[in-house]
Amino acid sequence: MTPLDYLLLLSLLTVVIALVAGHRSMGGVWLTFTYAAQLGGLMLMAGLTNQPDVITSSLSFTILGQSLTWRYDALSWYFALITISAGLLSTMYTAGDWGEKFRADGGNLWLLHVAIALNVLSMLILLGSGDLLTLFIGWELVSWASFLLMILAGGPSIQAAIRYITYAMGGAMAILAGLALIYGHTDSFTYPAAANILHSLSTAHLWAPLLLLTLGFGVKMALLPLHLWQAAAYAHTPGPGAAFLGAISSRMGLYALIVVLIQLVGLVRVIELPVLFSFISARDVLAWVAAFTIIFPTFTALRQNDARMLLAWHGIGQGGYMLLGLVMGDALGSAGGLMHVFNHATYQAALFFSVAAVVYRTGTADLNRLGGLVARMPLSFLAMLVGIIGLAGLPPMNGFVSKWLVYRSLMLEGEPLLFVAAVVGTLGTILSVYKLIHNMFLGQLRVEHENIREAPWSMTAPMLILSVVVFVTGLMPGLVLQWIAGIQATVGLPVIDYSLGGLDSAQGSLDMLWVVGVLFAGFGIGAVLFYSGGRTHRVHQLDNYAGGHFLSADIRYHYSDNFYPGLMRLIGPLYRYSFAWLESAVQSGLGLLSLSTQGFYRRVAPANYALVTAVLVLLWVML
Amino acid sequence: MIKDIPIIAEQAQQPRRTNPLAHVFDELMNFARSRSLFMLHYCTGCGAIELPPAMTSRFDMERLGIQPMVTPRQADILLVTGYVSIKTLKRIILTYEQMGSPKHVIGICSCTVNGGMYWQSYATAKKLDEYLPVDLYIAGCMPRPEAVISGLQKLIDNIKHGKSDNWKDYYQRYDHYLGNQQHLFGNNWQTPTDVIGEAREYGLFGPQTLGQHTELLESVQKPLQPLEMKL
Amino acid sequence: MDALHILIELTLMPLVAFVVGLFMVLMMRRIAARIQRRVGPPLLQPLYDILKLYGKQTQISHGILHDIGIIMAVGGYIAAETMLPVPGMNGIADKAGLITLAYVLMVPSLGLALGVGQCANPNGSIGISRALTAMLAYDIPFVIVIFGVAWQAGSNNLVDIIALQQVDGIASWGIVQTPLLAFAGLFALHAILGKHPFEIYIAPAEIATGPMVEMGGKYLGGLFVMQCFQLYTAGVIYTSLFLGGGENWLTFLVKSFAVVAVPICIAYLFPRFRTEDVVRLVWKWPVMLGLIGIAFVMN
Amino acid sequence: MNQIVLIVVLPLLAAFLVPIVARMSASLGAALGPLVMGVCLWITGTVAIESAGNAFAINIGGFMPPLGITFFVDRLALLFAFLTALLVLVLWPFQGEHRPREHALTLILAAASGGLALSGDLFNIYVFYELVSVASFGLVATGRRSSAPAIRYLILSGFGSVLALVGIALVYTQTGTLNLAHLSQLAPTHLINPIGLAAFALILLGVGVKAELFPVNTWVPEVYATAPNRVSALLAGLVSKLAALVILRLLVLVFAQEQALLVMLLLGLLGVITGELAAWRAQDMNRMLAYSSIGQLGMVFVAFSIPGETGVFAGLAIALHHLVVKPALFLLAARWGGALSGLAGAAGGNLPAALLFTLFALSLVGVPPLPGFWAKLLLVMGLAEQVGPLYHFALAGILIATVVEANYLFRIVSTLFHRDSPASPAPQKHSGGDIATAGLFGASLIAAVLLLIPLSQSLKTIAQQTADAAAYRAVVTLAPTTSTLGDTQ
Repeated sequence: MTPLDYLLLLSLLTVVIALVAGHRSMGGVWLTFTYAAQLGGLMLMAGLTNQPDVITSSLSFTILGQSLTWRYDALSWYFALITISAGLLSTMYTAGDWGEKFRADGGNLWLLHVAIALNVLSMLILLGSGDLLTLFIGWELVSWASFLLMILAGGPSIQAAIRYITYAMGGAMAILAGLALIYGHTDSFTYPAAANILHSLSTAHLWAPLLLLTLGFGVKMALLPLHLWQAAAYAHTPGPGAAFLGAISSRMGLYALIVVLIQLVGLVRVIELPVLFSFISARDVLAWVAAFTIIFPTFTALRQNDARMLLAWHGIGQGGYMLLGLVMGDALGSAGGLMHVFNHATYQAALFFSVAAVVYRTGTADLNRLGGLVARMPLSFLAMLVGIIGLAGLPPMNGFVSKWLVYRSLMLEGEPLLFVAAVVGTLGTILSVYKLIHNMFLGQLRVEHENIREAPWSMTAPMLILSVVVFVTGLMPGLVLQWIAGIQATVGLPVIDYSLGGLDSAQGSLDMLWVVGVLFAGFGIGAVLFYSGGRTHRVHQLDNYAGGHFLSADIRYHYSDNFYPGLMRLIGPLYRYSFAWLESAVQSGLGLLSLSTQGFYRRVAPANYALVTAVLVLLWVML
Repeated sequence: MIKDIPIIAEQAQQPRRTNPLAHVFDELMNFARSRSLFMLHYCTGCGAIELPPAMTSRFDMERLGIQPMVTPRQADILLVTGYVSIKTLKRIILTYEQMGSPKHVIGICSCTVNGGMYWQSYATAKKLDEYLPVDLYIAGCMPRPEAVISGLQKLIDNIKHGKSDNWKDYYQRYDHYLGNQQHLFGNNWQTPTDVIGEAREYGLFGPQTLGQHTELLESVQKPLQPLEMKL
Repeated sequence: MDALHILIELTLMPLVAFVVGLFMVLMMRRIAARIQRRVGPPLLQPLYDILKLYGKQTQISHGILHDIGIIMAVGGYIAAETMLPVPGMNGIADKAGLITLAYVLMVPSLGLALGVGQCANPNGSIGISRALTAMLAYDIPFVIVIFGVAWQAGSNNLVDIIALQQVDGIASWGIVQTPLLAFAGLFALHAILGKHPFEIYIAPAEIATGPMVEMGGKYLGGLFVMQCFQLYTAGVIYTSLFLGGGENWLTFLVKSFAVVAVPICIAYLFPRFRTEDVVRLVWKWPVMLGLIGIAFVMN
Repeated sequence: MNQIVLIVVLPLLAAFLVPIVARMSASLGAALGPLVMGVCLWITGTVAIESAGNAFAINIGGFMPPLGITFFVDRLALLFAFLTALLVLVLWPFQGEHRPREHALTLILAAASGGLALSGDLFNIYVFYELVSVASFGLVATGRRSSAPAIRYLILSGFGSVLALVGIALVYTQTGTLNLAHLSQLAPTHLINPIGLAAFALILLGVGVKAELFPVNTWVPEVYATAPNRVSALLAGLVSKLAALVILRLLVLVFAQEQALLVMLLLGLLGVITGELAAWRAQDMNRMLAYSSIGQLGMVFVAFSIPGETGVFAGLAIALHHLVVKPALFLLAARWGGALSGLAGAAGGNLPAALLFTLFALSLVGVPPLPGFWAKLLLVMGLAEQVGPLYHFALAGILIATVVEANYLFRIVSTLFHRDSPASPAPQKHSGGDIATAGLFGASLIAAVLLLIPLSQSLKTIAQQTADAAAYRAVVTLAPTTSTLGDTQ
């Protein structure tokens, strides 16, 4: 029994407990403890982050002549850490009042617990895959586990989940095709064999498997133009489920892409691989896909009027930063991309938790039906504030550090357009997160929300924990960067030269301890200046200058709808329906084909062409 | 003509300051106040037409430190430039109460003094100082920019010497002003600003702050409580 | 560099920035007055304004965030000033490069936006919406310029960039080496300052100064302080990027004031653009020039 | 070991006895059929154990091949004989109703199916095939709404039989023999020519009617939609597989040529694509399952078109998987007829059925670690090993079809579990027997997951034995009076 076995067994145990006790009122608490135990199990393997080592599982099969093995290295460890933590916090969130209310509203709490436990288990299995076949199996398990999580809410989530599973199956089949191509060359699914053959393939032959695998794994990452499924699917999942999915689920695609692009093909090869009949390389293609994945979903998020949809769209956009950093291939960029996985998980979960808390209290996430909640739900507000600063990538939160690394890498690599694209994404994010926090927490408090209270501790505690993590890892990015350095050493990337406060190397220096210190010193001075002024008198929100107009509580004057009209008039038409159009074109094309094939089975007199065929065959024989 | 309203505010019962530097500081603040006046010109009537020349190149208020501002929160002076109908007066009071003190009201044109040519009108408030503590009237129909500038300079002098404290009167005799307002607007008259609360908070409470009219106000509708954060 | 030394620098730099900023505000108002054939405010007018606002007796707050917004707006700039090297003082410029600076400069805006949001005034929210859109517009040429300069200098550290430009006088200045970038930067700078024709988000007559609508007393005073810092920051960044920074205090101040004077001289000649026109304009010309500039730099 | 013949004889005998017995005692008549099938099951089991996996041939009546009737018994034949008996037993139609005629038809079907599995010469295959056809017409026609589809099926099947007969005649004119082993000897010299290919094409089209091969499968949706569900289950689960088995035998032994494989590949691929696409827009569950069945059989043919043991292995895996899954799905569909939208929230009324449906759907789509995945993986691996764009094209087609399949199957799953409006009437409940039977299939699917490694190994052995034409010849030609007819021609 290796530590990995313990971990997987613990995870399996969690599923079993969820199955047995998921419907009990204490079930969530027990599950929280088992997730904590999983985290403990993972910590047994913490040594992985320091040296490029591998812990194999004693679980292995030989089937159809292929051996299936599972093992963990620093990369798996890092992703597993995020996965289990996301599961832990989501379950913690569910365990208390949220779950009670969910059940009271007719939700299936048992299934939610089971689904999250299954997701964690399947992700841990995927992360441990030791060959391409186990990778695919794990991949499918993860896909279907998230399908279960997405579909359990019913209502609008069903359409989204079906759309998801269609995309996911498309991706999985592309992966299978890619694996088949590799298998066709090697007759084996092991990583070394695949790496060997991918190294020896000619450019033209490398493209097919590379493209298929990237497309397939890219579906989960929701890379453009395969991104349409994600936002709705994540957003309609019940609160903590959405947080869990948003935090980690689509990052499995990144994990698999790292395995394929970096460990199997080798990033050097990708950087050199030319696109046929052009002067750009595969790396450029990937980078630009990543860049568009940043821009378009981010600006789509700007248009959303549902808080969860807005966050989910951002989840897609932030995935672009991870890939963009990663394909730059240097120490800074890949560190930024990898670190962003952690950072994104932390703030995204905090944001979803906060939104779920608001939904818990007010019953809606519609950005046009909220406002002013900061006075009633200050802790949720705080979590959201920390979260959005992280999401927007501003100092002093951790999102800034990872984005900084990506920017710096783009500068060093001499990619001005990609750099601008990344910044455009960040600015778009700032715009839309301001809309989010403004429409929910700032502005006018509605009359019907006058008497709501802060969410209970079982809900605020996880989001505050996450907020602290977001801040602390922003202050001391070295805490995360040490894991990243371990991964870089393991997968064969250049290793980042980090320090506790960031990095101090020839490629650039960033010391978040100083930056944050100075920033807070500045805030301190600002506060001293401010409070040395006269004493303040708190006024009611209706005591507001409205051109001499008398405001009353029944007037809705919160500016929420169509929040950026100027910008929308300008760039709205550019991206409004373009990708949806693509999807519906495929759909209606398929529908047409489907109808015509049905027509074949329904209308054409079958006897006639059987006869015709026979006659033709006979004629052929005669001649 | 510039009519200087006598100081009617009673000195609040503040402990005597023994620190000489505090005196210097007060002088400095008064000076800064007098040299930096942001005005909100509430253009109720024809007098407003005389303000742009006062602001622009010919007379240039800015050299006196006077700037136009557009919201009461930022403003120090409320310029009421002409006749005040009852409907307008409500807005003027609302706007006035939203200004941060020290704040000053200047009535421009005869209409603000006694109703002027509208003195017979049923819809016009005749004396502005019945409803708001006016610091200064600049009479005339209409006063020319020179008169406006001159009036403002008078105000500056008053402020510099700490003599323009009429705004305190509004707090200290709120019942009086509120009574006049209620007389005009009816018994359910209410502004969103919690004048009594402010008076309490800043120690501007006077013997006549509360009275029968404020009782009536509180009986009609409780003042809006600010939205405190709740945990 | 010992701790005391850096502490002194960190204290002095914002202070200098504030004082210089006060005079820049004065210069701005004086230039505006002169263009309009007025006399303009007296020497200490900006100081009087700030003193008066801080000394207001009643201060209206819409909640804790309203206060925090102002604190963040002022504090963010105070922090940013320590990342801008001035002659003889580098502060923490070498610990936080240009990108960090650019992003720290967004903190005050976000803080202010939060404070305005808490006020629950629709005019304020509209103003913020417009201001953020404008930020989206002008930050793009700004980062293009940053990229170009950093690539040219081979470093994203302002200290290095300044040192490189001071190697041989005017010939090594950024404005001579990379004139297109310098022009794009000036354009972006103008938009960053938010003066005409880019002041749709203030729009006093329509949305009652937008973000500032509920700001009175020390809140407005904080914003006035912020304006000082903003003008100073804009001037110094541009000076450091394109005009070789300051060899000594004299040239430093001359250059900084000159930089700020240019957009202000232009500004009062214009009416204002609509939001989408701001975006359209800024995404077209300075971005194009900046990209061409980068193309020159990178070859 | 010769008692294996009984699995053909006994049901046939019982089929004639059933009406008579039923007149004497209704309950005895009803019990006779299952009893016989049980006996057949037992016989097949014992033979399988006795033979220990070695192939052997039985010459009925002692006539030596190529003249006599030869039964060839290898692992594959035994497997299918066993599955025939098992499936007929499990899917015994008209439970609880005393309908001796239908019982007799089912027994005939069972007998003929056993015969198809065991037959070692082309003519017997044809005879048993016809017997299967007759029995299935009768069964199909028992449905209340199925007279028109049954006629359509009859006409098409009749055409098919004629074509197959012409094909067999062509083969006979070329070689002068119909014994598969003998044909297998002669094929390289006599049948590797256009006429041989034509014969193959004709037989393929003929047998393909039952095997749901692409252009001659137009009867499938209507028949499956209107026939009693247990009959549909038998047809889709069993009969189609036996027809495929015949094609496999012919392909391995007689027509092992490239063009034949190519034809199989193309027709199979077309079946996959048209089937799955048509299923995508199907309006009721039976038709959808029928279309899906066409697609699955298409995959079997694509797999068979891969030369060598790999193809057989993959094809058998898919066929067996389909044999387990599809009958169960038809059973579940029994009370879920009508428009698909009417199924909203059906899981509320019958949770086990909905869960089983989900399980089968997952396996059909190929979700690891369910057996469907491994079957599909075998096919993918087999196709990947082949060179040539056509195989890769087929791979792409199959994978795309899988996506389509996932979409429509899970649309139904989600419909089952979620009701849009509470007003819609809940569908009927399933009969206990249907659920139990489907549960049995589900349990075997789960068991297959647990026993994946031994199962895959034994299936591989079967595939090896099946793909080995030389061994087949060796077994049959062991008979002393090996004819030299081929040489005399």
